[in-house]
Amino acid sequence: MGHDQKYVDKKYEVVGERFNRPDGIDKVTGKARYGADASAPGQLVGRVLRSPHAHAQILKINTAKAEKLPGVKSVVTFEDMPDLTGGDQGLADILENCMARGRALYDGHAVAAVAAVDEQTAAQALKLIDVKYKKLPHVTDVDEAMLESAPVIHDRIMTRGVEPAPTKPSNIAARTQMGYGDVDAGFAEADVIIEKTYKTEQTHQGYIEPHACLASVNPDGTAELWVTTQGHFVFRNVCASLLGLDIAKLKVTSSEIGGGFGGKTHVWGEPVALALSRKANRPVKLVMGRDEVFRGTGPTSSTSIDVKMGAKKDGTITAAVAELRYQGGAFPGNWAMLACMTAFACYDIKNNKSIGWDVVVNRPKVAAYRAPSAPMAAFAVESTIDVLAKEIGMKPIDVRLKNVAREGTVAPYGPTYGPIGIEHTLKAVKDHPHMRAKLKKNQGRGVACGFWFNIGGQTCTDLNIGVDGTVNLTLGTVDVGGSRSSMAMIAAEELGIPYEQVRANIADTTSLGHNDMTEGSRGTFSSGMATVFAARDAIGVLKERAAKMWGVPVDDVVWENGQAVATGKGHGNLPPLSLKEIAAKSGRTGGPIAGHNEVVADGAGMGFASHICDVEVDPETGRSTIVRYTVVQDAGKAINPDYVEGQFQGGATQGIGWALNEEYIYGDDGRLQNPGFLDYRIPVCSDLPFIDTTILEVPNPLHPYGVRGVGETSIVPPLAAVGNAIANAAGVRMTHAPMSPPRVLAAIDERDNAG
Amino acid sequence: MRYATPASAKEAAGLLSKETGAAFLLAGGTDLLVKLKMGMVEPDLVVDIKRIPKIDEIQTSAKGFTIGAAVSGSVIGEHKALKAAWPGVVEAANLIGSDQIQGRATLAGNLCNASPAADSVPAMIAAGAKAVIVGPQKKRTVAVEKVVLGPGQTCLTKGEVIEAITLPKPEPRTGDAYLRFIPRTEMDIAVVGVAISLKLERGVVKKAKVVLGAVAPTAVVVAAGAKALVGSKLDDAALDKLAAACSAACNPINDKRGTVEYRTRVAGVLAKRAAKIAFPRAGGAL
Amino acid sequence: MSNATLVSTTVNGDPVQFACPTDESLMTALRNRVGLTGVKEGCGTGDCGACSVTLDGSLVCSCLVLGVEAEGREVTTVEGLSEGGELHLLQQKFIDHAALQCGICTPGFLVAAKSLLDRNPNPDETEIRYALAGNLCRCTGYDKIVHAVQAAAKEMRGKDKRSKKGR
Amino acid sequence: MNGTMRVSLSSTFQLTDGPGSTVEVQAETIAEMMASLTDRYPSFQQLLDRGVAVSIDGQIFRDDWTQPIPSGAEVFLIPRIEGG
Repeated sequence: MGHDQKYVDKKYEVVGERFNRPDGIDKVTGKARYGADASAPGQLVGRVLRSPHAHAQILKINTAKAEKLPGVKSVVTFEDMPDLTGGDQGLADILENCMARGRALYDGHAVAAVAAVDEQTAAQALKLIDVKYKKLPHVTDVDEAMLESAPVIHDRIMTRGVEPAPTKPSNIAARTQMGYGDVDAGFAEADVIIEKTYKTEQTHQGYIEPHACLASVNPDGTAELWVTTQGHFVFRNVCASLLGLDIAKLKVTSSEIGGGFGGKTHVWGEPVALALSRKANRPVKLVMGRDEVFRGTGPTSSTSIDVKMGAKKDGTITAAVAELRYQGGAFPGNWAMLACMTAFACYDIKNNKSIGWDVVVNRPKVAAYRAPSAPMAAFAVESTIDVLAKEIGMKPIDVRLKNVAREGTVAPYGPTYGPIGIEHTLKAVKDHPHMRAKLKKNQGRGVACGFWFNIGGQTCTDLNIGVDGTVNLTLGTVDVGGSRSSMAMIAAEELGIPYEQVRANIADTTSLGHNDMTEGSRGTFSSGMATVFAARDAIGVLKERAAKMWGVPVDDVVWENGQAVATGKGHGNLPPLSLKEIAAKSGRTGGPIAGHNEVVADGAGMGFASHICDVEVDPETGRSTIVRYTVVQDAGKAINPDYVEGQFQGGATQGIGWALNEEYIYGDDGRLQNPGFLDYRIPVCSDLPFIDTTILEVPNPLHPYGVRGVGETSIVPPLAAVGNAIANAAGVRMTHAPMSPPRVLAAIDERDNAG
Repeated sequence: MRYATPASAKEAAGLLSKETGAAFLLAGGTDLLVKLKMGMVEPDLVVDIKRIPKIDEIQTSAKGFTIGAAVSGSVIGEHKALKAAWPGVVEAANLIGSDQIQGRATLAGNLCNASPAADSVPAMIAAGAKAVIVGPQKKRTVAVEKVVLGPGQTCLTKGEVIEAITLPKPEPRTGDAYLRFIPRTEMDIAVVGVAISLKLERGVVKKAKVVLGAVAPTAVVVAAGAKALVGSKLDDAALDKLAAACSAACNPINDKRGTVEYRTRVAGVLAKRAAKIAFPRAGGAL
Repeated sequence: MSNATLVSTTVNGDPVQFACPTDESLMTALRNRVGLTGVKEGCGTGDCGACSVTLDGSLVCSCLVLGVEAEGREVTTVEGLSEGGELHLLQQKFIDHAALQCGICTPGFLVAAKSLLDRNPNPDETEIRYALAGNLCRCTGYDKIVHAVQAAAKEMRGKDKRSKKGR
Repeated sequence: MNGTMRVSLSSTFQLTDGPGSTVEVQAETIAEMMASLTDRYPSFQQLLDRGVAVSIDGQIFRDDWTQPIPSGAEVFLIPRIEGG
């Protein structure tokens, strides 16, 4: 705590304006280099062989024929990636997920890999690898996996968090419970109680750039990795641990990243590429095909959720209970726990309880996907609130406002909220012209709220001033959505110079201290904080140099509007020294001028949003069309509003895709039926209207500018906003997402047949 | 893989018939290259017909239209006379994929791929289209509805190549339409497709052809649906009968794109809507 | 192993020769043999549009074209949009309107948008949305992309009247 | 200042051989608090290994264990959050 409060009310010169991004020209001309765009002398093509079975014992892998094929330089299996994890189960899971060890745990699980001189040879070599499988019973559905009769995927999993501790393994990795108050007493007070069960299907982040890397390992253990990632420092540490490399000897460069949304926070093929390169002693480029991205990397959980809420006739919610069952794929995760933390976070409910069940199934290991776990819980809770509102005859928005969380509300996960913006977003929604716009036939409107945490984390930033006064800002947080422009703006703001005078770059892992992932909406929050402090550090040096140039005590120098000003008695007639003038003399006043900052950027704020959705439902086909959509979200402080709006719009669109059509479809054989963009249906341009946005700014007091992360919250409300709109358009309450045409038509038929 | 660019359909047929390995014809390539990428085919020979003179042209004559086997969807979409004569066929051709796919995809390719969900096939059948098939020895003309035998299977024998699709000159007071259902607005494969062609006499349906796609192993000509419309002015009773006939004619599968119930139900819904588009095109007053 | 064939073609106005296996896509040939990595692979099956180029003026997914098919044809990629050291107006508008976040889909969108405006200089919103439906973007929700294309179209129409700028 | 404070634990952190839902420890920083908890409840170390964040008066601290804990502060131990 203890940041400079005055910045909260500060007048800004640069921050808050819409500047163009520094990487724009490279990206519109095709010059920008992404994961698959690097090459190295003598590089090989890497390819991965994947399991065609949902669950199978691997009896034998014969690679002899592949190894003999001319042009093949290395073939690796788990034997080439020995377990060096030393009892760290989390790391061991990552290793096993990268390469199957004796068992294939899902359709698409890597079982072997080759590196060859070209694409054709590598493809041929994969066909020559002979794997003998013994199929095992599988389970892909979260509810089925919890049954006693389900095949147990890991003998080592004994449910955590239940008493007495189980003595038999199961697919239930953990039970989590959160909340406070007495829910039974709360329900006894209620005039109306609603109980519903929901299901959501598994979705993928769907970044357009497949995973890609270029790995090169030398015989002396030095290595380089060029990779599309949300966090190259974390990738470095994980890959070094898995491969037994020294952290300082593995140089990881983050390429431009073609979308991540959480899916590029985890290593998949990178350790395999390094193992292939080590064995071949040549650089190896490993690029996934789209089908591999769907089958072999981490989507989000599919879920099954029960919600029970009770309210008085005046709209007060007296009790709320959620039971949340989330599958984490073939390895245990904390996804249901996150759901417990977020389910009721928008509201002040005196008696609330969330129970989470983290479950393993024969599907790919779940990865974070934008506000991981929150959208599904919000779908269930926000849908139930609309049902409750209808039952007590109140407008849904008024029920939400009646129970909204505020500063001082105790969050369901324990702590008391500081200043938060959920009430502001709801009031802005209520006053928005969208809420009064006329609806046509078969159209309906829905509102829903959403919450996601922000996280901070380790951050390190350098700021170097050239002799011409231009500034290099060196960052370690990967720029996923335009953050370089925001960071350059912050540096310019602090230094008091034009935006164009600052150039922001992302450093490789040998050029800067450790930085955590760009995840949890932390990029602008934490690197922004480090940039502020690095700039202030540099200003200290600039003032010293100016003092030297003038020959006055440094205490008599202040920094104003990009220049040093002498303030002490008798210095009144000294003309100010600009940053450029001080920089030009730096060689003679003590050498290069730089600022630096290492910080654990803790104290991140909370992200809240409320969305309005108008949908038109074709009652004869069940097809839903989004006709209007508005996002209202608290950004704390929008550094570059263009990119804040972009996050709002992009998140809303991903949520809309999830609400309407996106889903993993598994066959009875446990194989993924739709590993491609043709049948995994993300929204296309013609599916959508313009997405209106309103940025609210309720400052986060623990950030120098009041910034809150904005990257994730916007995916949380859409499922329920769409579901509530469909309920009002077609008169059917959808409890299974995606609310695809067949599901909506079936619901309409069911209602009609019920009379 | 060898790659050949013959100068005539006959030469193409000769190359294909002589090939002992796996041979494939390449026109727009929108299906073949996907199969190549996914490792579903491993050709020894690919015969690219796009260098054959005039194979990328639409010829108009007194009898109707001859659409070369390499004419892309975007060329079809810009052909004013064809659009005026057979708007339903043009709509169907233009529904195949994005603008990018339209730059390559062809009617002949859509037919030869023999997918049950092909958009242009029901529309071509409803319009009475024929395929001009060139073999190493002889040429034959086959009605489009006889070309596809099952999923991925056609009546083409080894060495045979579709050189062109012909469409008759429409009779007076004829109108056609094609509608399909997809979950998104673009970029999907039809869950159900319905093509309807109507000929009117004094405002009443005299002749009709109703064809469904994506609800059976091949496109289905629904005679009962046509019968429901003949003699009507497209009143509600006739439309209901049409819908019932179409639903009854469905023999679909459950798959990732749709369920049996859904396809069956929506076939009837779309049939009504397609009829209502075709009717005014034939000069009828709704 | 496929036979390699020598292909002589024109890429972005320049004569180019490359040898590629007959079963290699034009996308891969452009990326790996011509060095034009602005052509992006998002799916390899024609579903995402990131590899969009024009082939003899026609918009195609280069992943659905064989490299050998380019013999004697003219190919234009995103690298060929700007001329004479100046950005194409569409490129400038994409930057000005923040119409890109990660930017991986941007080259394909630009090629497709230029193809649209070449055919139809005054498209309405729906026409723009359908013309760009073959290009997937996962970051922006398309909002700012459509705005950028509208702005470019408007300015190009104005410029066409005044000068020869705005190709 | 004696630095005695009450720490509330989210249920995920409640151990059979460990503290109940709240526990009193003497500490002036997060690090001292964690040390005190692991001293008293050895199995607490497993929980730390799985990831812990500390909420002090509603603000979440994931990493900086030098953070001082003011007297009278509301302190919660909650699971460490992953993001997208």
